[in-house]
Amino acid sequence: MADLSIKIGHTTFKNPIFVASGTFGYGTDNPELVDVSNIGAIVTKSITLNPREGNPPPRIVETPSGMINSIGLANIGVEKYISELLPIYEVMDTPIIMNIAGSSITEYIDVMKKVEAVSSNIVGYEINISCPNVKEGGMEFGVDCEMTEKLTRELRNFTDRLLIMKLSPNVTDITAIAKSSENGGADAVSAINTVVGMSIDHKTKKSNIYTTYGGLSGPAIKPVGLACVHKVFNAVKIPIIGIGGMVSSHDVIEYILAGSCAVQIGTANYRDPGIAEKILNDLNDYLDEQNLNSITSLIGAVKTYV
Amino acid sequence: MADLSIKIGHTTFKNPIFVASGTFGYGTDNPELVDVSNIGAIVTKSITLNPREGNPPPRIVETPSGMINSIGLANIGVEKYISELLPIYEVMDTPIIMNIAGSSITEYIDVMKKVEAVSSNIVGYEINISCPNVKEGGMEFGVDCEMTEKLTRELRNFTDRLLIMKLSPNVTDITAIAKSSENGGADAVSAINTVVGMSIDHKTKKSNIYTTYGGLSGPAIKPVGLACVHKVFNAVKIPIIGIGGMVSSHDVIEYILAGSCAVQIGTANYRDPGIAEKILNDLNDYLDEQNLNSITSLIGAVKTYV
Amino acid sequence: MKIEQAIVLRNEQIAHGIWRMSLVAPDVASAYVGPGQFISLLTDDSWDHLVRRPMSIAKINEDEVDIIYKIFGDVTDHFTKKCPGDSMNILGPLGNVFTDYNSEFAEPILIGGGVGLAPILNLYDACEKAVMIIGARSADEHFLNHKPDNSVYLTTDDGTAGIEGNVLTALKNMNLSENTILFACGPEPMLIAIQNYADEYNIRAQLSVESYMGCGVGLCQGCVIERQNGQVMKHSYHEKYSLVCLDGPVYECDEIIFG
Amino acid sequence: MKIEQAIVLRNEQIAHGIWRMSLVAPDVASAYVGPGQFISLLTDDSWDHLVRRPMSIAKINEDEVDIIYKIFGDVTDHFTKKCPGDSMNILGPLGNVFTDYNSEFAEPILIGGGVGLAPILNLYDACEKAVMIIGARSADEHFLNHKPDNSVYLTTDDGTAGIEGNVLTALKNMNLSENTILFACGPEPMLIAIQNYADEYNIRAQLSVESYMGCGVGLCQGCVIERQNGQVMKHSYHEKYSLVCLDGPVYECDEIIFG
Ligand SMILES: Cc1cc2nc3c(=O)[nH]c(=O)nc-3n(C[C@H](O)[C@H](O)[C@H](O)COP(=O)(O)OP(=O)(O)OC[C@H]3O[C@@H](n4cnc5c(N)ncnc54)[C@H](O)[C@@H]3O)c2cc1C
Ligand SMILES: Cc1cc2nc3c(=O)[nH]c(=O)nc-3n(C[C@H](O)[C@H](O)[C@H](O)COP(=O)(O)OP(=O)(O)OC[C@H]3O[C@@H](n4cnc5c(N)ncnc54)[C@H](O)[C@@H]3O)c2cc1C
Ligand SMILES: Cc1cc2nc3c(=O)[nH]c(=O)nc-3n(C[C@H](O)[C@H](O)[C@H](O)COP(=O)(O)O)c2cc1C
Ligand SMILES: Cc1cc2nc3c(=O)[nH]c(=O)nc-3n(C[C@H](O)[C@H](O)[C@H](O)COP(=O)(O)O)c2cc1C
Ligand code: FES
Ligand code: FES
Repeated sequence: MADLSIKIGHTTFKNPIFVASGTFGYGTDNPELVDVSNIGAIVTKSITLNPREGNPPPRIVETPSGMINSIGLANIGVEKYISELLPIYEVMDTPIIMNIAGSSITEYIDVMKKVEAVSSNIVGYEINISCPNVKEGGMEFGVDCEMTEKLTRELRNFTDRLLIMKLSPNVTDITAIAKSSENGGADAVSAINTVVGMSIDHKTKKSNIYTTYGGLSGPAIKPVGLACVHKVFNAVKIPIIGIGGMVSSHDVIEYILAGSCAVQIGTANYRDPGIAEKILNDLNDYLDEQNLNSITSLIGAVKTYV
Repeated sequence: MADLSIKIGHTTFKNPIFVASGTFGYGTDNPELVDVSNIGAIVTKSITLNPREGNPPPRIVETPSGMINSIGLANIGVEKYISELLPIYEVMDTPIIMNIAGSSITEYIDVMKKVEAVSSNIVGYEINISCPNVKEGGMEFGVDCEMTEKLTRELRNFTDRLLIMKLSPNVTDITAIAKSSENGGADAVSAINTVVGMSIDHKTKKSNIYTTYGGLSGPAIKPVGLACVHKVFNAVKIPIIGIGGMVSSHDVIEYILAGSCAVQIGTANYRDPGIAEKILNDLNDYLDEQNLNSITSLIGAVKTYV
Repeated sequence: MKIEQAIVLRNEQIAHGIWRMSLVAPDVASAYVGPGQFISLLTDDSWDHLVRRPMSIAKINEDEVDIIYKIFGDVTDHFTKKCPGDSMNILGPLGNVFTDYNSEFAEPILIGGGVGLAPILNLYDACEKAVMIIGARSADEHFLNHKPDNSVYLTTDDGTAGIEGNVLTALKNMNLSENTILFACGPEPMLIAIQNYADEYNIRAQLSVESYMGCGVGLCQGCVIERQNGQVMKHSYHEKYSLVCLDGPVYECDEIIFG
Repeated sequence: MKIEQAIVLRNEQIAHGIWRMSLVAPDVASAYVGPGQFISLLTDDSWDHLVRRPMSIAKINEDEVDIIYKIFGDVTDHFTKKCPGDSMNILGPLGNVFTDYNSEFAEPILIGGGVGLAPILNLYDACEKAVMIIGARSADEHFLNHKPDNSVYLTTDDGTAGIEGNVLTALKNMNLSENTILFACGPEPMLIAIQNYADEYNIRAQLSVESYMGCGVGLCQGCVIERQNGQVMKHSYHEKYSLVCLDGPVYECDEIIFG
């Protein structure tokens, strides 16, 4: 059996199959359908300084091979995260990456400081600078190189744990934001967050999403995610965590070939909360068939023509 | 029967169903499967100053609910367009919109000047500033407001026919480019061109596209196109021609509700070169059922919550 | 909660645009708790329609699970193509249940509108005694018979079967007591009317509501409905909203606010 | 060129991973020109797989069109699920044809590798006389019999049927004359080997090639193959490339360059 472990910064994960923020709750539900201890890491739903009620419904709609969501960063807030969830994570076998969202540099810092102030076993932070559904989603950071670099640098001061910047595809040049994250001291970047989209009901003539625009996810965006990962891979030296439309081990292999050292399964969890485990098993079989000891040799190994 | 005619600038079209550049050749083929005289307008394949061989294969690959292409603006060049095609267009019933691509402002101008210098019945120009597959695809214009405005203004000097700027979704803010087009004097904008994407064959580990990145089209990008059209509709006063992933009259109605006054059918033509005609008939039936005399009242009429 | 490749046993049109499908689904059936619960289905392996479609359980019989569905769009249209022996990927049982329908003194009135009758039929089977009102636009959408003697009342908007009018028309003609409990499922306007009626006459009512669901299991936070009366927060991340997939689909009528 | 809802008449596995489907398609059949042409298919209305799949015509019999296909990925896998009576949306006939196989003195040798045998079988039916070589990896991928006396030769890489080796092994053992014309379809490495062989021995050869097709009708410019010998430009927009869907799939072997 292949060694599926991977290293990001100074943190080692038992395997590269993570679940994406917002698609697996806080990682404490669904015990029946999945053995979470098999998952490489759980990235928890974005946490903000204060609890957020999120956007009014409708929040979700299906689109061709995808879906749009506009949850609006509904979350329990950092205080409850600390008091209710950190103790549970303490006794869980799965590494937890805490995703943080904010509307100002101070807010991101405040959340992180509160968590750093208490003892916990979370392995790192993913910084959401790319939520397209709310004003406070950090998108003003995600589209601006200077802001991204500044935010990264500030946060770096407050933690020695993994610091991962989560990039938006809704920019002219994602590599610029990736470089700013690297310059600011991030250990890794993750890409991509959702693509801005809209859906209309031709019968009722109504928007299918309360906030008009929402975030497109699912297989429809796999080509976009692959392109982003491959471009970023050629632009920065830090590891990349690939995200976007993966539903099978084949998709995961494509993301690794494009340059990901780990991946996050998102929307696919909604169909089958146990899918990450299945993908992991299939990836294992694949490596065995290919006589590979690890995925390392596959990272960024896509053969391009030019 | 409803009056399907629409007006863009001072040009009236018999109906709003056009076919998109690059997906219907030069409009002179496929007589068997489609009666082109029923189509609102044919936007012809991008023409450059010199003939272009295009990119080496593989040029096309399917993706979930979409496809990626990297044809690389293969085209016969403006001289042949003038000598071989304009005479045919003279005797065709369908309005022709000539799509022009270039790598410098001078090149766009040269192509337009050559066409303006001869007599022809083409109704206007669509300016491709958004081809993601070739260096010379005009993307440096399509992502830059000043360049877009300058290019539009220059071209405006050389023609009284319709001048339509074709926008790219691969930018941080499509409304800015739309406004630049409007300021430069464009009669309309069309949106969207393809979304940058990548595809990898997990079996061979090879890129499925010669140029690594290509343009994603088809139903997968419909939500992206709708969001772009709706945003641009709220940003400019000139008409918008919607493009992206339409395969049925329902999709067309959605694009009209989002703010399009006409639409272009692209990838769907590859499945069925007669699809534009079928969509047109269905649109007609829809208007009759809804007791509408024209589509005018539907343009931008989507009911949003906020 | 299980994911299972269920096998289609029967799949037939039972009224105009309305179908009934029986599935052999031992895992899901054995985890079933009671009327009100639903399952969430895929037609096939394709990711074209990636979101599951929630459907109320209309009947459970040993390892058989029945749904009653209306052709609404692409996926329900695909459902009609399924033949006995075909498989369907289902997730369930999901959601909470109707309560107190068999408690002492309870006088349950069951109200179903459109395909909202699926969970109502299931509940009817579980009730020791009950009055049932089923509404539709016209006779061809009904597959039950109007039997006032058996306390089964049909209504049609056009009067082609049963009582002319809607379910409220029928309800208003009934004698209600303080032990009456309404159990209703159907289109939102009907539920709102019942909510108002129950409020006005101070009757208890349990409503089974619909909401667009991304996952059905609490992961996406997509299926929210607004709460009222400061009910305790359960699964949603904030007290303003409740998750229909976990806290619902059945609510006391004063627990929620329709959008 | 027609688009037609063809009806499946038969759909059976004929060898390991290889299926044959017979379609009733009167429109397409009546527009058929000759061996070498292909059709392009959809499995259903879903836009999940939006690009049609090209398949060579393996046989035409009145209004019946046969294809022989290998399970390659999702769509060909879906093909296997089709039952008699189901419909398939097909576009065709497309492409050009093999030529001169029945001209005076011609001594055709037909070579098919893998599912490349589909157009070769069709051509074989049309030939007044011909030698045919069919190659596969092993016996279980063959559905014909090795009959040297009838000039039908099989090859297998592993020697489990017919001649051990590949189609080139068989070809090299044949007596070729200046009237020999090779007609070949199969995997690219096989076609390249035949191209080289024909070049070396100065034999005429017609190759049916594959290319990823977006439309099959000249609209997308996706299916290009590089030309050689300055052949006139036909449908592609530039003389460097040829469109396999219109100018091909059959080329004289000195017309094209494999990538
Ligand atoms: C708890 C619950 C129980 C239900 N029980 C039944 C039932 O017993 N019988 C029945 O016919 N219908 C039931 N529905 C509604 C059913 O889910 C929709 O009719 C079905 O999803 C339509 O799918 P479609 O692809 O055919 O239509 P589409 O074209 O996808 O959509 C038509 C409408 O269906 C609804 N819908 C689509 N997807 C979802 C989704 N994932 N979640 C919720 N709603 C959706 C939306 O309102 C949409 O506008 C129930 C819904 C819920 C939430
Ligand atoms: C002119 C022509 C004739 C053909 N005749 C036959 C035949 O008689 N029998 C047969 O089994 N196969 C034939 N093929 C190949 C056949 O088209 C592919 O095997 C089929 O498309 C695979 O589809 P899939 O979804 O199962 O596999 P996928 O998973 O989509 O792809 C597997 C491989 O199939 C090929 N392919 C996929 N889509 C296309 C497309 N639109 N155009 C061309 N190639 C594609 C690609 O090489 C791809 O890598 C022919 C191809 C061409 C161009
Ligand atoms: C319903 C939903 C909620 C999401 N919430 C968050 C979130 O809170 N924070 C975040 O960083 N990303 C969030 N995402 C984005 C995902 O983590 C992921 O980046 C995206 O969905 C693309 O991956 P996928 O195509 O596999 O779903 C959310 C996605 C969905 C569909
Ligand atoms: C194969 C292919 C070639 C294209 N060529 C051009 C082109 O030459 N010029 C151009 O402006 N757009 C070109 N496009 C973009 C289309 O005109 C259209 O903007 C895009 O495909 C989105 O619409 P769709 O999803 O309906 O295809 C091309 C698209 C495809 C798929
Ligand atoms: S449907 Fe996903 S949380 Fe309820
Ligand atoms: S397949 Fe589209 S041009 Fe040949």
